[in-house]
Formats: sequence, C-alpha cells, structure tokens
Amino acid sequence: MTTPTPDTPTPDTRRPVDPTVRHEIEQFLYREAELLDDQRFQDWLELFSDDVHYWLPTRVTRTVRERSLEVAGPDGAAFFDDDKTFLRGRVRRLSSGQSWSEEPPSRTRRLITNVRPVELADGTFEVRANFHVLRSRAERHHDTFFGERTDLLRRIPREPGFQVARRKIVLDTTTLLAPSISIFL
Amino acid sequence: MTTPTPDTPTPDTRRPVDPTVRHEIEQFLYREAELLDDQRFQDWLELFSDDVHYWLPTRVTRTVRERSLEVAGPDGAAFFDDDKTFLRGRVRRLSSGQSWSEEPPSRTRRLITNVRPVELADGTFEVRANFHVLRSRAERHHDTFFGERTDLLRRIPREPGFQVARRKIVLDTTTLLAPSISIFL
Amino acid sequence: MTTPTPDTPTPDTRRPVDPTVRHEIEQFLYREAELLDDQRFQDWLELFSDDVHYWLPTRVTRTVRERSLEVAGPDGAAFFDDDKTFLRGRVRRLSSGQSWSEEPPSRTRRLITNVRPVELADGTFEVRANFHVLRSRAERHHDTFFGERTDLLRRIPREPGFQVARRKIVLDTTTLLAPSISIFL
Amino acid sequence: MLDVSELVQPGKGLIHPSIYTDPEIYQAELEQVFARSWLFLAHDSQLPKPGSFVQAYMAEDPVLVVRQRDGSVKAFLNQCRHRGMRICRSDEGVARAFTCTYHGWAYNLAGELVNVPMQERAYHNEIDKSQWGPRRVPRVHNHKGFYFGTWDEEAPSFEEYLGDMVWRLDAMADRYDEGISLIPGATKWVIDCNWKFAAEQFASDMYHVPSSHTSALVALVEDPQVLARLHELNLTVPGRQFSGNGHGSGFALRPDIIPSQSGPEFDAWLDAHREEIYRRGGEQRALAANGHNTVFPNFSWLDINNTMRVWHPRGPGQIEVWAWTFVPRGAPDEVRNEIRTSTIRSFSPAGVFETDDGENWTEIQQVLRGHMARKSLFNAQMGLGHEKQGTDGMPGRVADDMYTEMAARGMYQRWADLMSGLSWQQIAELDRNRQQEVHTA
Amino acid sequence: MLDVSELVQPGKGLIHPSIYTDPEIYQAELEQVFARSWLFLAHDSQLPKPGSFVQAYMAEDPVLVVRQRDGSVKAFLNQCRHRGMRICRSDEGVARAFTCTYHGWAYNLAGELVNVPMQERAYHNEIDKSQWGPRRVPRVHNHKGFYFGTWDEEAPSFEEYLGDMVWRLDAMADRYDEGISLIPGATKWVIDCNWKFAAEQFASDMYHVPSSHTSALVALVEDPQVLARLHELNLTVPGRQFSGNGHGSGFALRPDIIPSQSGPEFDAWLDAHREEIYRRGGEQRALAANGHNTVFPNFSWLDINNTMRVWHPRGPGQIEVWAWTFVPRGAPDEVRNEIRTSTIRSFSPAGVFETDDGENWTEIQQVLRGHMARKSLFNAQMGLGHEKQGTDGMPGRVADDMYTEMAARGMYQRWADLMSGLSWQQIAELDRNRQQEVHTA
Amino acid sequence: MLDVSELVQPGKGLIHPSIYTDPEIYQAELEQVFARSWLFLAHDSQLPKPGSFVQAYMAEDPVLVVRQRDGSVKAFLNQCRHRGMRICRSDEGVARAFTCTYHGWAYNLAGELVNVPMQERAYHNEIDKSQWGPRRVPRVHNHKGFYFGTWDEEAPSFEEYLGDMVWRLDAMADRYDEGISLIPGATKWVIDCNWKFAAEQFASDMYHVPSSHTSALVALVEDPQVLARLHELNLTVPGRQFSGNGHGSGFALRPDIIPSQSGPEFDAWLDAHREEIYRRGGEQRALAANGHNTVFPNFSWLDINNTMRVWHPRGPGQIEVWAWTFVPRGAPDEVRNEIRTSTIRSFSPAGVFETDDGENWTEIQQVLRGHMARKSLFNAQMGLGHEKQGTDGMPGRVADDMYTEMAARGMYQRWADLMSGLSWQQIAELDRNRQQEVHTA
Ligand code: FES
Ligand code: FES
Ligand code: FES
Ligand SMILES: [Fe+3]
Ligand SMILES: [Fe+3]
Ligand SMILES: [Fe+3]
Repeated sequence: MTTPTPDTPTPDTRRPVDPTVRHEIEQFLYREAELLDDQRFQDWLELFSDDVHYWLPTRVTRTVRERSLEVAGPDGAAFFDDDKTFLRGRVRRLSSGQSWSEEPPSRTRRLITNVRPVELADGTFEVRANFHVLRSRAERHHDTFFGERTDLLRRIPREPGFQVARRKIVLDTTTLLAPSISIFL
Repeated sequence: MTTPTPDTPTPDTRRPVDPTVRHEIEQFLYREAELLDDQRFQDWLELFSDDVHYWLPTRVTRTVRERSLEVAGPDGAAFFDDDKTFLRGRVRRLSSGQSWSEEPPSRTRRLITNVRPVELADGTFEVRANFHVLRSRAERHHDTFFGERTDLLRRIPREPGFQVARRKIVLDTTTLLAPSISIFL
Repeated sequence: MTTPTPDTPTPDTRRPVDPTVRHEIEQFLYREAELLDDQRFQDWLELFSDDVHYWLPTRVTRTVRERSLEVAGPDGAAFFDDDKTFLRGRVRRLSSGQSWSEEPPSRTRRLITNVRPVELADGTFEVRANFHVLRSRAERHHDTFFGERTDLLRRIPREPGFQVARRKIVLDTTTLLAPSISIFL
Repeated sequence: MLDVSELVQPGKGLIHPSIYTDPEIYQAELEQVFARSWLFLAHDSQLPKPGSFVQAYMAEDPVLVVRQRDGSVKAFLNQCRHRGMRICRSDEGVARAFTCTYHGWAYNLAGELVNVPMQERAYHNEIDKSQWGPRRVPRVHNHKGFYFGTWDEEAPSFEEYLGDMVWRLDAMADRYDEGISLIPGATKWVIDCNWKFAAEQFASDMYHVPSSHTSALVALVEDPQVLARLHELNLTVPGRQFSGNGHGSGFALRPDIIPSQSGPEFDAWLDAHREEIYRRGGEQRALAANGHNTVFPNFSWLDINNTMRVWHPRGPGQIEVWAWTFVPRGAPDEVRNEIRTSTIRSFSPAGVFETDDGENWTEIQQVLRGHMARKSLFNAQMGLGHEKQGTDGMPGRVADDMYTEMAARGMYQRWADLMSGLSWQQIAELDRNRQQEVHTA
Repeated sequence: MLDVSELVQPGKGLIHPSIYTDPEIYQAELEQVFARSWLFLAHDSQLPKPGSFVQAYMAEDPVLVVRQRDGSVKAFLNQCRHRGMRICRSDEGVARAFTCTYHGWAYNLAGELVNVPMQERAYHNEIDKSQWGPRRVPRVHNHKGFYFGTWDEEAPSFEEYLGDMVWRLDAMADRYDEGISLIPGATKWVIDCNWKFAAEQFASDMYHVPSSHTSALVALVEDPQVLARLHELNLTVPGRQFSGNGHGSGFALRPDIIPSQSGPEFDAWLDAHREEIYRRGGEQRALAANGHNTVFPNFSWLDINNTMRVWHPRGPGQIEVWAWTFVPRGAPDEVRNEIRTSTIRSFSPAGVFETDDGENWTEIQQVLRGHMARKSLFNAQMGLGHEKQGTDGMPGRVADDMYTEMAARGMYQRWADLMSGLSWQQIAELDRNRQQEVHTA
Repeated sequence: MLDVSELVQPGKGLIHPSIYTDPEIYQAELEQVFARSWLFLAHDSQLPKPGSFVQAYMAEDPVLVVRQRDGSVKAFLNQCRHRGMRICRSDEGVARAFTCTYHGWAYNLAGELVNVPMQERAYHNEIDKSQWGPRRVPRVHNHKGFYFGTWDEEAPSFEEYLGDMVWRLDAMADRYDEGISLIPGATKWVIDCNWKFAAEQFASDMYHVPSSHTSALVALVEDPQVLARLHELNLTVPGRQFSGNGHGSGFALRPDIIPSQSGPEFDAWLDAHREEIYRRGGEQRALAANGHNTVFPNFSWLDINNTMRVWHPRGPGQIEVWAWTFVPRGAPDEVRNEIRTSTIRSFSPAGVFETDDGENWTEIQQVLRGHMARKSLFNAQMGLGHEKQGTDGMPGRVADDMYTEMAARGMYQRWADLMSGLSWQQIAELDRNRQQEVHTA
C-alpha cells in the first residue's frame, strides 16, 4: 500500500460512525490533548490500555515508486516505541523535577483536527486524526510537530468511555527540526 | 491548581453537552472567527455581553513546582484587560482609517479547534478551545499566535443564540514573538 | 461587499444545516484531505464534478477603503484557475514519476477547521472552511499555506455523498512565501 | 573593488559557484550591477489614470511609480527622508498625495515634499523642503509602454543599453498596433536561490526544457503519441540564440505563429491579425517570437507563454519573483481569458512548467552550503567557440542553434565588467573588441 | 575602532542609516556602548525577599539579579564558567542556591561557586573555586529602588552618568513618600527594528504623536468634539525638551497634575496627595511629569502613562521590549487597578498607542534592506540652532519647546563619542565645551 | 590562516567561547578540519546490494555513497558539474544510474559522467566527459564494515589517523565473529548548538552523567532504593579515559559484560557469546566496552547503549545529528528488537537521556549571543596535570579515571593544530613531543 497507515481490515468490516459516536470520540481526544497541555501526565496515562503500543517510526525521502518504504517498519528506527511500562517511566521522569528538557516545563498546544473514526468488526474504533502540536519553551524557543495519528480505541464501561489500545504517529518531516521530543504526541 | 484556567465550579456542577449543543456552540465560535477574519468588527462586537471581561494575562517561565504562578493573576500584567466600553473603543479605532498597525489591514486566519464545552449549574456554558491565529501583513510579515481560550457563554433568545460573557485567553508563549497584537484573539 | 468571498444568494435563501449534515460534510472534507495527504490523486479527482471551477486568485495589500479590490477578480491574476480537464492533467503529471517538484513527493498535512456549511435554496451547500496546509519536502524544506476555502457542494446518490462543484481558495498572504504550489489546496 | 576575474571566466565557460553565495559579492552586486543598470519598473496598463501608483522594487529598494497629472510617469524611493519610514504601504492604488504615517510629512505625486507639520513651530520655517524629498529615480524611460529606470546618471541611454536586444524586446512589446496590456495583478513568490540562476536560464537555457519539463507536457497532452512527437520535436527543431550587452534570448524557428499554445481562441485571433503582426516586426521576427528572454540583469519574459517577470534579489540565496501575464490590448475577453488561464496553468507558482524550475534552483542553492561544493567550477561551455554573428541576418551576435550557452557567457561577461567597476565607456570599448573576435555566420 | 564621524553628524542633524543595519557597528555597540554604560537591571519591588531573583539582560547578556540575605542586591552573568551553561533557566522565582544542570556546579545567591561535584576525585582538590564563579556585574547602584549596573570599572558614578537627567528620573521615581512599585509581571515582545529607533523616540520625539497616534485618541474618546479639542491641544500646548549626557526627555507644560489619563480613581488619589507630590519634587517638576524619557542607552518611561521599559538589542534589526507598569506603592487596589488597565490598553503590544509605534519602526527597518535606502541621510534638524540652556530655570540643556530633535542629536552625540572609543574623561571634557556653545534662555 | 593559539590553550585547560560562535572560524573549520579529516560515510549494512546508495554528508557537503557492482563502495559529491544541481534527491534507495533532473546529464554508479543529452548538437562532441563528473571522494577506507572518507590526499592512512583509538573502535566494530549491523533507518534531528559541544562531550565527558541524567534513571528504574544504589555506583565506580590524535573515550571498569542495559534477551545472548567476545578483543577490552567515544572530529558512539552518530555541522550554531542503532549481526529478532527499543527509549530525540543533553547544548549556545558571555573563558582543567600513559597497559594516553577532561584538551589540541594550517607531518611531530611530557602510569 502507498499510504503511511498500519495494515487494516478489509473495507467491508469498517463502518462509518454516527454523529454521536464521532462526538464522543472527538471529546475523548480533546480531553487527552487537554491533559497533556495542562501537564496532568498521571491522568493522561490512565487513558491508555495496559497493552498499548505507542509508536512513532522514522521516515525518509524516497521516490514515488518506493513510497511504501518511506515510513520505517516495526523493525526499523523510531522516535517512540513504547509499552505501558515505559510510558509510566516517562511520566515518572517528567514528575521528578529533574527532567531538564522539561524543567522548567514547555508550553504546548495540541490542535487535533480532521478526526476520521471508523468502527471495526470487533467493535473497536480506528481513528485517524491530523495534529499540529506547537511547543514553546524557555524564552523564545519554538518547535512545531505535525502529522497524522492512527489510534485504536476501545470502549470502556467507565469514564471517559474509551481507551487508547494502539497509537501510531507519523510525522510529515524526515529530519526532525527540533532538539528533542521531550513531550508526548 | 496547576492549569492555566480560571477557577471553576466543582465538577459535579459541570455537565457535558450533547452533540447538538456542541454543534451550536462550535458554529457560534466559527461565526465569531469569521467576522474577525472578514474584519466585520461592528458585527463582532455584538457577540459580547455588556458585562464582558476580555482578558489576556502575561506568562512567565517558572519551575514545575511554581507552575501555578506561571500565568499572571487579575492584578498582574496583561496584554488585554478590557470591558465592553474599551472593546468599543478599539473597534472605533480600527474603523478610523488611521490605525496604522492595521491600515492597510492585516490578513488573519483563525483556526479554532478542540472545542470543549461544559454546561454549568446556572445554564451557562464554559467552553475551552485551542486556537492558532495566523497573521500576514504588509509584504511578507508573518506572525502566529497560539494558545487556549476559556469562554463563558450565555444563551440569548435571538440570533446567533449565544453571547460571550467572559473570555480568558492564555498564549503558550512568554515573550511575544510579534511586534504587536493589533488584532483580536 | 468587503469580504474575500464570492457573491452569494441573499441571506433568506441560506439555511443553517443540522448536526448530521454538518457531520457528513465535515467527513467528506476530511476524506478529501486524506486522499491528498495520502497522494491518492486519482481517487481525489473523482470528488469533483465535471463542471468544477477550481480557483485561487491573487491578492494585494490595499487600504481598508479599497479592501474590496484586495482579492483579484475572475479576469485577474491567479495561482489556480482550472477546469476538470486541467485538474486531470495535473494528476497525470503527478503520476508521471517526472514531476520533479513532487518527485520525490512532498509530505503534506491538511488541517481543515471552522467548517461553516449553509444550505442554499437549490439544495446545494456553500461551505466555508479555514485551512492550514503544512508541507515538508526534501531534507528540511518547509512551507505553510493558510487561508479560507469556499466550496459549493452537491449531493450525489452514491459514495461519498457529495461532489465539489466549485472551489474558491483565498490565501491570507500576498507574496507567496514558497517556491511553488506543486500540491493541491 | 572585488576582483571577480578568477570567479567567472566567460572565455573558458567556467563559473565559480561562490558568486551565488558570497554575501560580500551580493552587496557589491547591489552597488555595481543593480544601481547602475536599467531596471524594469512598470507597464503603462498598470497606471490607468492620474494618481495611479504601484510600488515596485529596484533590487532591494522599494520605489513608488506614479502616473502624473500630465500623463508622464515618475518614480522615487519609497522612503521618507525624515526618519526613513516607508511613505506608502499599499501595493497599488490611486492617490492624491502621500503622507508619511510616522510624523506626517506629505509628498505630492512627483515625490516632492509639500507639507511638514508644524513647520513654523517645530522647524522655525528653516527647513528647505526642496532638499528633503525622497530620493528620485533620476532617469525613467518609456519604451513602448514599458517603463525602465536607473539610478546611474552615467549609464548609457536605454536604447544603447538594450542594443540589438531591442529586436527581441519589440517582438513582444511592439507586436500589435494596439500594443499589449497586462492582466490585472502581479503574481509574487519567493524562491531560495540566487537571482542569477533565474536570469541566466531565461537568457540562455533552452537546453533544460526536455529534461526539466517532461512532466509539464504530460499535463498538457493526454495522447501518448502526440506526447512522443512533441518530445521528438523539442530535440530536432532548429533554433537560434542571441547574446549582447549581457542580454540573452533563445528561440525556435517555427513555420508559423500558430498554434499559439494558448488555445483556439487566440489562434483564431492571431490568424486574423497575421498581416498586422508581420507588417510591424517583419515575418522573420514574428516567427521567432516563441522563446525565452532576459534583459540584463533581471527582467525576463517568454514570448509564447505570455509571461514576463522580474527576479528581485533578496540576499545571495533568495529571490522574489514578480510575474505578469501580457495580452494584446485589443483582444476580446475570451481571447484575454484563454491566454490568462493558459499562462497561469503553465507559468506561475502552481504552473506545471514553473514548479519544476524552482525545484532545480533551490536544490542548487542548498548544495552550495557545502565547502567543496562551493569550490567546484560549473561548466558553461556549451557551444563555446561556435558563437556566430548575425545568423540569418538577425542583428547582433546570433548563434546558429538555440542549444548553446553563449548568452550565459555573455551575461556573466557583462556582470564581471560591472562588478570590476569598469566605466560604461570602458565596457563598450571591450565589447566592441570582443565582437570582432566572432566571425559572421 | 570604527570611524563613525561620517555616520552621525549631530552638529548638522544628519544620520547615516547604516548605523541601524551594519552588523559590525552592532557588535561594536555591544562593546563600546552597552558594556560601558549604566543599564537598568530591576526594581526593588521585583525582589521582595531574600533569595528572590529575576533574570535580566544587559544588552544580549543574561544576568541574574538576586536579593541577598542582607537585603542588598547582587547581579552576575547567568553563565556557568565550566562549559557556559545557563545557570538558571527560570525568568524569576525564589532560590536558596543555583545549581547548573549540566555538571552540577553550584552557586550561592551572590554568584559564588560553592560546590563542585567530585571535587576531590575529579579535580584533585586543585580547583580554586573563588576564581571560577560566573562573571559578576562589578558595579550595581540602587537609585531610589531602581537598580542599575555596569560592566565598566572606569564608568563615572551613576549620579554623574545621569547628570541633570536626575531631575526627570526622580519626577517619576521619587514622586511619592512611599515610592512606587511595579505591577507584577513584565510584558515582553519582539520588534524587528534597531534599538536606537525606540530609544531615540522616547528621548526626543513628541512630534510623532499627532500623526502616529490619532487613532489611539479615537479609541479613548467617543465624542468627536472632545476629540477635535484634544487634537488641537496637542498642536498648541507649550512644552519643553531636555537633553544631557545622551539622555533625553520631552513634556508639556500642563496647568495641573490631573487629569492623570488613568481615570477618576487615580485623579482623586492624586488630588489628595497633591501637597505631598509638590513637596517632594517641587510644583514645577510635578507638573512637568507628563512626558517621554530615555536614560541612555535603552531605559525609557512615560510619566503619565505609567509605563517603563528596556529596549534590549537583539542584533542590528531586532529588539526585545521589556515593559512594566508602575504605580504609587501606597495606592489602594482600585487605584492600582485603574492605572494597570489604562496602561495595558494604551502602552503594551495590544495598546492602542503602542501598536502604531511598532508599525513605523518595522517598516523603517524593512526599507533599509535597500542599497540606495541605506545611502539616504536622515534629517534630525528640528530645532537645530535653537537649543537652550536652563529654560524656566530647569537644570541643564532645556529647549523652550517639546517639538525639537535636540535630544536626538544629544543621544547620537553620546553614541558617537562612545563608539569612537573615547575615554569617559574625554567625553566629559567634550561635553563641557559643547555646553558652552549653547546660550542660556 | 586564523591564529587560534589564544583561543584554545589545552595546556592550561582554557577555551575561549568565540570558537563556538564566530562565523569566520566556522568557515575555516570546514576547510581546515572537516575537509582534511577522515569522516564517517556509511556502514556496510546500509548498502546491501549493487546499486544500493545512501546520501551522506561530509560536514555540509552532500555525498552519494554507492555500492558498486564489484561490491566495493565509492563516494562522490552529490552535485552536478554542469550547473550544480543535486544529482540525487532521495535519502536512500537502489539505482542503476543517476540522472540530473535539470538538464539530464547522467552518471553511473561510480559517479562518472556517462551521458550528456544532445552531446553532438549542443556540445559538438567537444565535451570531455571524463573531466566533468562530480567531485569524487578521493580516499574511501573500509574499516571492518565502517566506511570513512576524506578529501585530503595528504592525510595519513585511516589506521594512522585512528592511532590507538582503534583499540576502542574495534571494541564496538569488531566485537562479534559475524560483526554488527545497523537497525534500518537513521534518526535525524537538529540542535541549535555548535558541533564541538557534542563531539567533546562524547569524547571526554562522563562527568555530566550524574547531574544531567538523574531523571533518566528515574524513568528506567521504579524502585527508589535501586535508584539510589545506581546513583551511588555512578560516583564510585572506577573508570579510565583515553585521548589520542584528537579522539577520546571514557569508560567504567565493570566486573562483567552483563547486564547489558538492553534487557534479559541481550544479556542471555551475550552470556552465550562471552567466550567469542573475549577471544576477539580480549577480556579487558570487552569489559571496557561500556563508555562514550568520539573519533575526531564528529563520529561518536556509546558502546553499551548501542547508538552511534555523526554530528554534522550546520553553521556555527547548529548541528544535524544522524544516529543509528547497532546490533550483533547474528542476533535473533527478539535480541535485535530488545536492543532497538532500549536504544530508542534512551538515546534518540525522545530518549530519556538524550533530551537533556540537547537542552544543555542549546542553552549554552543561546547565552553566547552575549558580548560578555563570549569573553568568559571556559574551564577544561579537570585532571589537568594528571594525564597518564598506558594505564593498566591499555594502549596510548590513558588516564586512571574516567572523570577527567584530558580527552577534551586533546581534542581541542588537534583542532588547534589543524586550524593553524599545520601539515599532517608537523602535527605528528608535535604529538610525539607532547606524548613524551606525559609519564607512564
Ligand atoms: S519618518 Fe516620515 S515624517 Fe518622520
Ligand atoms: S557547564 Fe555548568 S557545571 Fe558544567
Ligand atoms: S545541472 Fe545537472 S545537467 Fe545541468
Ligand atoms: Fe524552465
Ligand atoms: Fe508613540
Ligand atoms: Fe549525556
């Protein structure tokens, strides 16, 4: 396939969602972004399932013909390739008061747009969304991260109603024009 | 509290809104943005209640521990701290043909995203939303403003259905990387 | 009128849409953006009617008084002024493997926000939306395009339910701060 | 004065890439090349009535070009002499006068300082307003509706400066009895490359078309066979190249002035005006009006694509392109519109030809960040030693093919002469001698 | 040493714009102007308790200004001497000590190196910690709650440096028995212009108000008649301008200290404190406290608008403005708040006055990209030859009008003296002679 | 030639910060340091088959590194000699040939110009294609799968250039019978700091770990007691530092090669291959393979974190980091994957160690905008006078502790020698003499 998205079930098993479900999913993603922008990392962590895979592969410039090789595979280089345990470790670090790249903390703003949920055969939801994360830190340092996220969401019987079971982030840059990704995307 | 938002009622008095109300509120905010991008300032002014407080406090870089002091308080420095009367004055100025920083006018585009409305006990709505305002002026000058707005919206019995009774804007920058904020946010 | 939008029917013939229609229209626009970001140009082409007018006029800096002359008219300079036939030609070119400005391909991300649909008397929809298109190419080249699109959408009896019959794009810049627009907006 | 003799060696067809990157060389270019040459300011049709003005640039200097009440056109630096504020911040418009926003000094359409607030109280009436108007462009010349200006009192007349290139310029500017007019609105964009890459290509480079623009033809033509024929034609059609006074032009020898590449409407219109066109410029010239052109240093156009533009330098590594579409003044709307759209689609930032040119130039400039890259001489030897004089009786130095870099070498020669600080007289002298070395075809 | 004698000619009121754009001149300014002058660091009210600190800048150098346990204030370069890491990365706060994040060297509130990790293992106890603390600001002076510092051991005392400008500074700093305090929080923003445009305007330019700020009055006043009257008043009210030691100030002669422009609350408060204010500074001075002021090189304030700021240079083409609102320390909340909001609305990045100043300065800087633009002398001749000494018995060089550029010429004179590398003694000498040329009013 | 003798004084452990900011020094570095040294190009595993290529950089110069049909590897400047277009714009891929998009000149895998369009018509068959290929990297050396190249014909052989550092390089490169391979894909990012901060830290700085990376351990370890023990260990574990030919390395003396820090899978695999590892490099060396390393000027790796990288300079104030993860070529997928993830999580732009390094370097660079900051000497005196020769019989200059800046001083010494324009022979001479001053442990 020629698009930077994970392999997915065949179309017929993918059903569009109605406005209400779309509303719920968007509010869930907005809430997640809010927790990060408010630096409430512990609360944020709870939005992810224990078996979550949080992944941001690297990307290279190749010809149209070789475009399928543009985004690194599961065995390739990545910026993030975390399980829940390590996400916990990152959050511990950010709360340590000694994570210098975030102490003093960055100021971030997450624009989550073009939310495109589909319901899969097993009742989970695959949600593709575009993001533009703006980061300001120290006096005048400015970074910007943009690309697409493909989340796998599961319904849960309690607030806030969903859990992220899988997140694949694809940046639209190859060389990262930032000194670090000391935040979450 | 550790987040740059105004003090708000206790959770139990905050109710999520249904898709329809969310739709109405978003369209209201989009309409407001449209009036500004179209430079229809008089019409824009009518969207604000006579007792509106339009506020953009300053922000500093502090440690995580002192993060609650990051955004200036009501008695601190601000970029905007207006009542309806002064908003009227600003609009008069922008219509004077002599407000040089906006004459010729800037070209602006407001991206309003992550709209998160909750209904308060008194039937008003507190709406947090992220914004990214892009500004182009003169030949090649470019500014960008991003952050979060927290609005208090009141239902009104006439078009467009709501009024802004309070707006708190928090930018994600400390030093403003622009020569001026000669526009509204 | 003083706003950079095409002449439109008188207000009374313009009806707001309900949440469901708005949902359908947004998902349609998101799908369109996805096809472009995924470089599926052939599929993208099918979203446009055979009589489509795809137009991006130029813009100049003028005083508030002369603001109605800011955006070039139908007989003026433009960045795009295409019919369906030429859009097909562009797509052929992009698939040729020799369109050097897109070979290797750019990486693009389209943020479509502030979607404001209204239903017209004839059952078509006029949709104004804000866009911020981020483009990364080669090693570190970065461009950003932002402004407003005004689409005329027609219902069609088959997937995806709509067709673009007219698109007017207005950038918020005068001098384009990019070496080319080798992508679609 | 910088010694550039090592940097460009036109006689050997060698170019040292540092001329595209060195900040000192760039500042010297502003002084020696742009402040001494004739630069395009505006076209008649941009200034319809008294008070009509456009802001133009002479290199990096903003100037106001204003239609005077007597119908003449004057130009002056868009800079207030009090504290340097930009006098007018609109791109274009109609004005009765210009008032500086900072302290209110006011200027008339000719750029004369006519009012100083509180002249008595603040200046004790001691300010000599005649001395403090913005810097005027001392020489503005109207060539058939095209206004050119220069800061240099010593520069030769525009005609002398143009030399034999007038034969090419008038093929575009003087083609119709009613003249030409510009489609309203300039298209402006920014490319991160040195201005000479663009100016040189439009002066001398037909050679890049088959490689750079293959995909453009794919966009224009659906039928693969037609496509193949067109590509073949590109490689086989005979052509000529002109070089003189740093200017350059190349074109094919076509059997007819149609097809025009714009479409049937324009073809029909041209067909109806063939006699008029031949009468004005001669048939040979009319048929030759299908190529690329640069008037030194930075004014270029493409006859058959109806686009003309200025490559404004913006530092050693950036240009601003200001492009206009030209149409026969007399043409009906459907013809104007056909030309307008075909030009937009081929030569504009989204044009299927133009986008690929920009990609080349930006990558060249990027690579020149490298230290070794900046030491590698470029090869401009195509057709070296095969220059000709007056091929087919065309005026000036005309090579018997369009696939040559003679005009590039000529452009860099003129550039080097100016950069070396030679007087206009010395340059003319040298050029005469250089001419003689070239045999007549 | 750069020769700037051709660039600024205060005696003739001429300025060569290259002083606003040349990178070499800028680097020389950092060394000759900013590293030798007294620069504003902080105000008492920013450092409430022991350990309170703010990061300030001396031109481009970050310094930590810290309240010591003994109540004094010390300042030192915010740069670790090991590998140059910024010692403290918070804008402000309260600290017990400062520890460098890179390798953990630790400093006390006075900026003394007090701990080096593994001093024995890694340094064999051979490092002399007393030698490796961050560079101290050797001279810090507290003028009525305003802390100024200089790197220059040779510089005159702050009082001598200030000279007669103390009359103007104290009109603001020493106005009330309880002194003043700053509204918490600095407002910081970036303008793409040379620092001298801002500093000069606040030193010398009342003249731009009627033209630049017409629309600000429109915002403040609804009634057209009142508006017209105000505008008329601007043009007719008498005023004075002071110039000395490079500093400058201009102000109107007003009949009373109220109205204050902040509003009724402050007016009432001032009315109640009139006697106190007159007693402290004298009635003449109290009435004069309504103008613009710059202490050379980059500290400015507006008395009546209650705003003070530093214009931090950030390259030849950029400044960072750091602005604060000052209020009477003793004033009740409603007064503080009225002043706070009125200042925010008039002088801040969104202030109806301030936005238009920025527009002027950025456009001036943009135009100076041009080669001819950089060669056009600016006119600073307003009031040239009409300088006066001690008008109305005011101390120092005081012109009998506020619409003059005497203070601008004085500022550029001081700038030129410093840039020429003259010693402070030589400068004092020269200034004495220059004084004598001016007749007393 | 710039005189840098005042700027770096290795003998005194003093560094003048202008070497991190001065644009002239930077341009001289490109010429004197990077164009003369051996630079890392690529690793075998990146070029699996004939025609496989990657674009690499030698400082700011883009080069194509290509696997030839005969299995050898060649490298050439990615710049067309006609007008300088980047020949190939893909980061990597497989090619049969390379065709320039601008005018179609075509090159074979060896970088030879093999086709020029219209060679007869346009060039009259007079172009000597053998003379106009892109600039070749004249010397490419394959050291156990690591390809290094240099532009300098005079430079010593790679082995000689490496000197005793080979002992450290092979501890990584030659550790396993099957060798190592890279995880597919480079991780590239940009840090606004001078390249020497990064290169020096990886050559010489174990000292920053306890302070800079405390929070990294918090991420890796949940149990506070274990955390405390680890921190304690950092301060007490003995270690060594190597310095030679400008290269540097530091490491702890560990009791065993496991735990590996990657996890149980890799530990088990190492356990099973212990004998092989000891046999190849010797036990002492195997145990030492746990530190930081820099091959002068800008190739670094961390043995135990399985990351290697090049610090590409991008102006005095910016670098591009290109990082790869290396794994035993023979290892099974679960081992490869365990190493891959552990490296990503610790050393990458989002790695819990790496993010804090970047913060330090960017802040150092920011502060150096200051004029006084650029005049404050840095202290590189750690372990000065305690240098040792061949501690524990390790080859070359080896200090008896890892907490020293001996290697930093060595790196700046080599830097100064090259910047001074000394010949390679003179440098070797000097180094021999310097060696003798150091006593053997
Ligand atoms: S700058 Fe134009 S009037 Fe002062
Ligand atoms: S840089 Fe501050 S301790 Fe090393
Ligand atoms: S630049 Fe490569 S062929 Fe012309
Ligand atoms: Fe072309
Ligand atoms: Fe002002
Ligand atoms: Fe580190």
